[in-house]
Amino acid sequence: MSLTYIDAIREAQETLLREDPRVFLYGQDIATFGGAFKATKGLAEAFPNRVFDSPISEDAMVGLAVGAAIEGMRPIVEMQFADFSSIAFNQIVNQAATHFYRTGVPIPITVRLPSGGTPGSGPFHSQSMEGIYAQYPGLVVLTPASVSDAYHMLIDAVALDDPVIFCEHKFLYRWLKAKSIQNDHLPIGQARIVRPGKHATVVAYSAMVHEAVRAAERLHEDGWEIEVVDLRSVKPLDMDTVLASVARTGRLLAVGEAFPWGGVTAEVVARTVSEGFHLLDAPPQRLNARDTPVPYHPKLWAAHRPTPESIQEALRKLLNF
Amino acid sequence: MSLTYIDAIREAQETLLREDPRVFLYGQDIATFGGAFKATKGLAEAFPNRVFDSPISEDAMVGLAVGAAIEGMRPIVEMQFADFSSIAFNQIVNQAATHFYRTGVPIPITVRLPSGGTPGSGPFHSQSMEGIYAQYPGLVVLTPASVSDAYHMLIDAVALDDPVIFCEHKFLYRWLKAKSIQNDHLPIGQARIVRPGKHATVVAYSAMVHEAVRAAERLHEDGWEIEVVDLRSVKPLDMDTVLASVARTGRLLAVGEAFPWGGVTAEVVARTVSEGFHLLDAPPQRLNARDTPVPYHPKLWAAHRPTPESIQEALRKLLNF
Amino acid sequence: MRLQSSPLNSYPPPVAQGHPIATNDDVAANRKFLRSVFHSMLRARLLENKLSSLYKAGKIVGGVYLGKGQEAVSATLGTALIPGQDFFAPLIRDQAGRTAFGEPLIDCTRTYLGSASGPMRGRDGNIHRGRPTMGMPAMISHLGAQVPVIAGMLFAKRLQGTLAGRVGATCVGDGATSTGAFHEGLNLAAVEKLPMVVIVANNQFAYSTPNTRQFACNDLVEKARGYGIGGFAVDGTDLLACASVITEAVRRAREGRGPQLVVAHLLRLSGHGEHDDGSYVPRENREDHYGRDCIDIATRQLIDHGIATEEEIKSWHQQFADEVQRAVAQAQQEAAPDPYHEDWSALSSRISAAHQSPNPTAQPS
Amino acid sequence: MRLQSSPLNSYPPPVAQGHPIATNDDVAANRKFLRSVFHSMLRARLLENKLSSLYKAGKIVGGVYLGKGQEAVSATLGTALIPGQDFFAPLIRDQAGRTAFGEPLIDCTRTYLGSASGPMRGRDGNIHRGRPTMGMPAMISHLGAQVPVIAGMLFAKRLQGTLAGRVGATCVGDGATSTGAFHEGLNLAAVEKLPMVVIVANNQFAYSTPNTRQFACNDLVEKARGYGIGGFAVDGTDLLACASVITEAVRRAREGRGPQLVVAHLLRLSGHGEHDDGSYVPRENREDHYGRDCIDIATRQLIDHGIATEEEIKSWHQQFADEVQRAVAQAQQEAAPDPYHEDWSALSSRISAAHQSPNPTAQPS
Ligand SMILES: Cc1ncc(C[n+]2csc(CCOP(=O)(O)OP(=O)(O)O)c2C)c(N)n1
Ligand SMILES: Cc1ncc(C[n+]2csc(CCOP(=O)(O)OP(=O)(O)O)c2C)c(N)n1
Ligand SMILES: [Mg+2]
Ligand SMILES: [Mg+2]
Repeated sequence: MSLTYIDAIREAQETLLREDPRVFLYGQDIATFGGAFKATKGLAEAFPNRVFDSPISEDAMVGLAVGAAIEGMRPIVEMQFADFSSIAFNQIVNQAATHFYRTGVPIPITVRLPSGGTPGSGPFHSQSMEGIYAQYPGLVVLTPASVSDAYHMLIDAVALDDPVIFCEHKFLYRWLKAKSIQNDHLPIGQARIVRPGKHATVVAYSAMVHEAVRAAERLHEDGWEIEVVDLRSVKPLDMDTVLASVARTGRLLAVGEAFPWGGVTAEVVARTVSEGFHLLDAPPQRLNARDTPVPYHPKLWAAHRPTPESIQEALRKLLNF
Repeated sequence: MSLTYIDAIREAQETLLREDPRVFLYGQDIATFGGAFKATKGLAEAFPNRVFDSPISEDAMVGLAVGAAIEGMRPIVEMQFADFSSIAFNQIVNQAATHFYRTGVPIPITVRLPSGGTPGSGPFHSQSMEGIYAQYPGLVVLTPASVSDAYHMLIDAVALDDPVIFCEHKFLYRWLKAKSIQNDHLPIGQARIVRPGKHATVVAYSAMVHEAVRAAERLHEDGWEIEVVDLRSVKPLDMDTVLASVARTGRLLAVGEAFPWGGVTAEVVARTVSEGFHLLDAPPQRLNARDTPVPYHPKLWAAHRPTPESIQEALRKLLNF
Repeated sequence: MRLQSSPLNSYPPPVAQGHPIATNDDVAANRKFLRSVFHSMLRARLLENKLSSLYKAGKIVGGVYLGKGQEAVSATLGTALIPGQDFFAPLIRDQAGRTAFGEPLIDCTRTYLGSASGPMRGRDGNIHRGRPTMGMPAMISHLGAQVPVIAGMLFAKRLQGTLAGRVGATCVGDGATSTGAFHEGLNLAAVEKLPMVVIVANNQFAYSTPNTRQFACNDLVEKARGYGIGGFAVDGTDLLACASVITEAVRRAREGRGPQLVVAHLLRLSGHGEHDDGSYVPRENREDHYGRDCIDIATRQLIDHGIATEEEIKSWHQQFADEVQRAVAQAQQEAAPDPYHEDWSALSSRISAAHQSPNPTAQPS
Repeated sequence: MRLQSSPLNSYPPPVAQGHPIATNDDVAANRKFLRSVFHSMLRARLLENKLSSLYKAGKIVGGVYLGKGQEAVSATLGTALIPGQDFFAPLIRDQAGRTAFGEPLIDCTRTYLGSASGPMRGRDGNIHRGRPTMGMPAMISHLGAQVPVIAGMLFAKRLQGTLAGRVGATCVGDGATSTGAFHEGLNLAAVEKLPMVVIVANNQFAYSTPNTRQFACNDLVEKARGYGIGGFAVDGTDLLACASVITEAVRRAREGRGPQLVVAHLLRLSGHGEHDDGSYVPRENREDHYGRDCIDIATRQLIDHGIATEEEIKSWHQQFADEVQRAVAQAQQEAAPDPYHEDWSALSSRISAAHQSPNPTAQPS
């Protein structure tokens, strides 16, 4: 039996509905239909009155979740695509994120964002918004890269008393498979070394972890040992793990699928040099998507985001510095 | 005769309305009332049918501007506070920003954001959103710090064929004065060295330029020469000027008033180390606001944002490295 | 008793003029209700007059926003709601409703004066206050944003099986009806058929912007049908009309008849904030029917209907002025928040530093 | 000639049943109009059938979204608009309206097939296409977002003094009426009294979500009065009804009577996209009045009213199928965009590298 990343997300929601009466799901087409990506397939039938189709009102969907959270519920809101959370932006960053600091009352909502590019999805069904939400105080921003993390981190997200932006990668949905969900898992806020190495560190998250691993595998053939760190959570950032890795390798490449200005890679590099300047043997580098909207055409798309090839190339430059 | 920063913004809009028939102003309370900050005082009377009060519909205000821009106009949209642009977020980042790349048709709109903190303004009338908008391809993000720049950069913003997010600092509105508007000015995309020095570089923008200059003045008493760079534009970023300065001083502190995760300071530091690692004699540092919503109480507020004291302290640490 | 009230319009279904305040005709019940509403109106007015003075004396940092002219509407709503059971999301001009719903005056003065002991502990100010765990969320500035929040609170109660008999209410201004948040929130509440009352206090201006630049329908109540919800229009300067119409709307929501929209007509009797003299409001508006002061009207109505005597009302003035004075004095002598002892965390969970499993430490103030 | 049409409802002001298509009774004029509408309906249907096959054969990357069932509504609107003068922001299911408004079929096939020669040059795909400088903006995915854009295009013309006689139109779905963007945009258009027509194609579902989970009013046209705009309801499966009502709405907008809302009732006769079998649509819906195919109805109407012969219609089928075939063949043989020659700048101005003054290099494709 094997399990995909989207299966894991579905399973997590099933577990949550079963075990926690405070949990309910709210989103477009998630009830009988089971969601645009089938992340809630069968849940409306299994849990009557816990899974609701919402009107096309992202702002109100999150507003409703905030209100329900105040009254003790643990809503999970599904955005049909991360890109549409732009409509819910105000409720997320100004209502949910500020609430605990202002009032002392935490808002335990989880907003699921089907994120990242897939071929042919184009500018409005491909965005990676983790670097936008992470700028706002009061939000936890998670970016699972494995099947087991997709499961456990969603369970942990709902257990958290704070609003969580849960960035799932659409490319991983059906592409990423595992035999089963592992029982042991890391707590939220801790990064994972997915591949040990000694010549350079690649810090990545979400789908880019897999592209980085592929690049590392190819470089391995040339004798390079690349350490790959999966951030798992982009806010909070586990700088301990990043710095420990850079201490071992002396070289850092931060890889992200989001737009190149600011974002996760800038934060990782800026904190690394500020806290671990002396550890570095070469200028730390970043690799991001290009500075244009995500293109529709698969050929353009493949050249827009980092790939094993471009990561490899960036690493070779870094190793030869 | 002296002129404030807000006067300069008003003058610029007057000049634009006079000289360019494509320009019109659209915003809440900006017609007869002259705007919440009086940035459009008298303009509705002077230019009939060019200055319009809008409904409280930020999303539609920007949508309207985009449509008008397609048809050859150069709208300036005033948000009553930068914080309310969260409602216009979708039209800004998904409609306006992507338009030229997608269709080849540029969208020459200028969105004015009264930004930054002032005492007693609290979480929703104090935000600095430049680091949010700068993440999106297709936007130009400007942050004038002087009276002359407020004038010239607004003129230049409207001349640009691309959408411009114009971040004006509310604290500077009436506090910052100049004898007159200088005739010579730098083009958009170029930073300015506002105070030369040799021991360390502070990169700042908007109101923080003035706090940095104050910190530099105090350190001067102890014999330190601090170079202060005013970015002027946070996207594009003038890395040439930043790197040239760091080449002279070997030390970098990036100061911003926005939240600490990501944002302008992260981008400046990350690009400096990536492009100019060898220039640095010490770990580059950042100073941002704290990672909470902007507090209402003036005492909390003063401890939330960087001040001459905290900048000085950060610089002393950097100088003593 | 059938109380006399000023003309009121209604939109389907019609509410008869002079409809009784409550479901029964018990004079005593109405008497108590009206006296209670009036108390909150007066407390709010006296408190706000004081806030205005404090602002002018430079004792308040940031803006001061008054509900002057909106007290009859706001206090009636607050009184019709049941504290500890119902939900109320007040907006800018709801001092009277807050008071009626049970918010102590000290919450207001502490928040305006930045006391560390207030509900917002200096982190937020002025009207941006509330006690979410007591059914009163703290507004964010973004207009319309509280509409879906109230819907969510009610939705939670439905899921918890404790919705029956509960109502959630919020007020918005004429300007706020132009927001996407208002629309999405109200539509969602209608779809979920939640027991919600949304009052639009149409005070004819949004800051300086007149109705003519805000909407194009004849009366905002005409929106109700398009949402498939109940709709009422009422003269917001007339206490008896408010008491009749707003309690009826609350009653219908409570009965399970879904969201109810009440559009109250009035005029803002202050500037937008105390920094604003409101000189853009034409004299005609100030001198017309809705320019009258609802407290004057209510005073007259109470006396005329024998619900209170002139003397009593005078004594209330004195009593409430004293209460206000005490609330100000106490807040003024309290400590400001201390940035060095401030917990600068925006998260209730402590996950960032120690890499531990979620370890919630939330404690409502 | 007074054409017979299926029952249609209207909302203030009423549109009589069987109202003539145009302002005059000229049979020839109606004849020409109806034939033209039907041409666009048929072209769109044949094109979309082909897109569906291409999708199933794996020749199209990404989604394919069809307007099957909405052709009468969309084509009538597109035909009632004047290319080069009016504005039209098509949405998901407006292939027929695009064609009627003058979009060449090749724009569609090039965009679906990712040709570098298409209007979007492979940067955007499928229905996300347009020619903004020719009065047809390219939709973004976010529902409702085109409403204020059309308003802005009209607003520009007013400022330029060339608004007279122009109309701007857009279509949205029943689901899109729940968005804040729809509300803010329509309200703003009403306040500015712009000559705008917004058609709501109520196809009873938004993806899988039925009307009952989307809104609570009886008919979406009941929203019109709340915006202070004209409102019409029409049977969207009935070409003659559409021709009568939609042209009337366009005429009123053009006459300066402000925005007009037309709610067309129909059923989506495909899945949400071609990846979706739409099996959640209950059989009753598919079998009821609105489940009928507007092209069948229109064919019958044209023949019955002597507007076209069976023969003619058959020949159109052949002619349009050929056109479609050519548009597909040409797009298929064209080059894809080349990432190495791609201009990866999202800005038209070249300011970043050279620190020069603004130097616009925009050129519409
Ligand atoms: C989304 C949003 N845009 C702008 C503002 C700024 N603002 C605060 S109050 C106000 C006017 C509100 O008018 P109305 O809703 O009629 O309420 P009133 O002040 O008249 O009670 C405005 C524009 C805001 N708070 N929120
Ligand atoms: C703001 C927003 N939220 C979600 C979506 C995803 N989405 C695309 S089409 C669709 C359903 C649209 O339904 P409707 O408006 O009725 O149009 P129809 O597809 O029925 O023609 C949804 C939910 C979107 N495009 N925009
Ligand atoms: Mg108002
Ligand atoms: Mg639909």
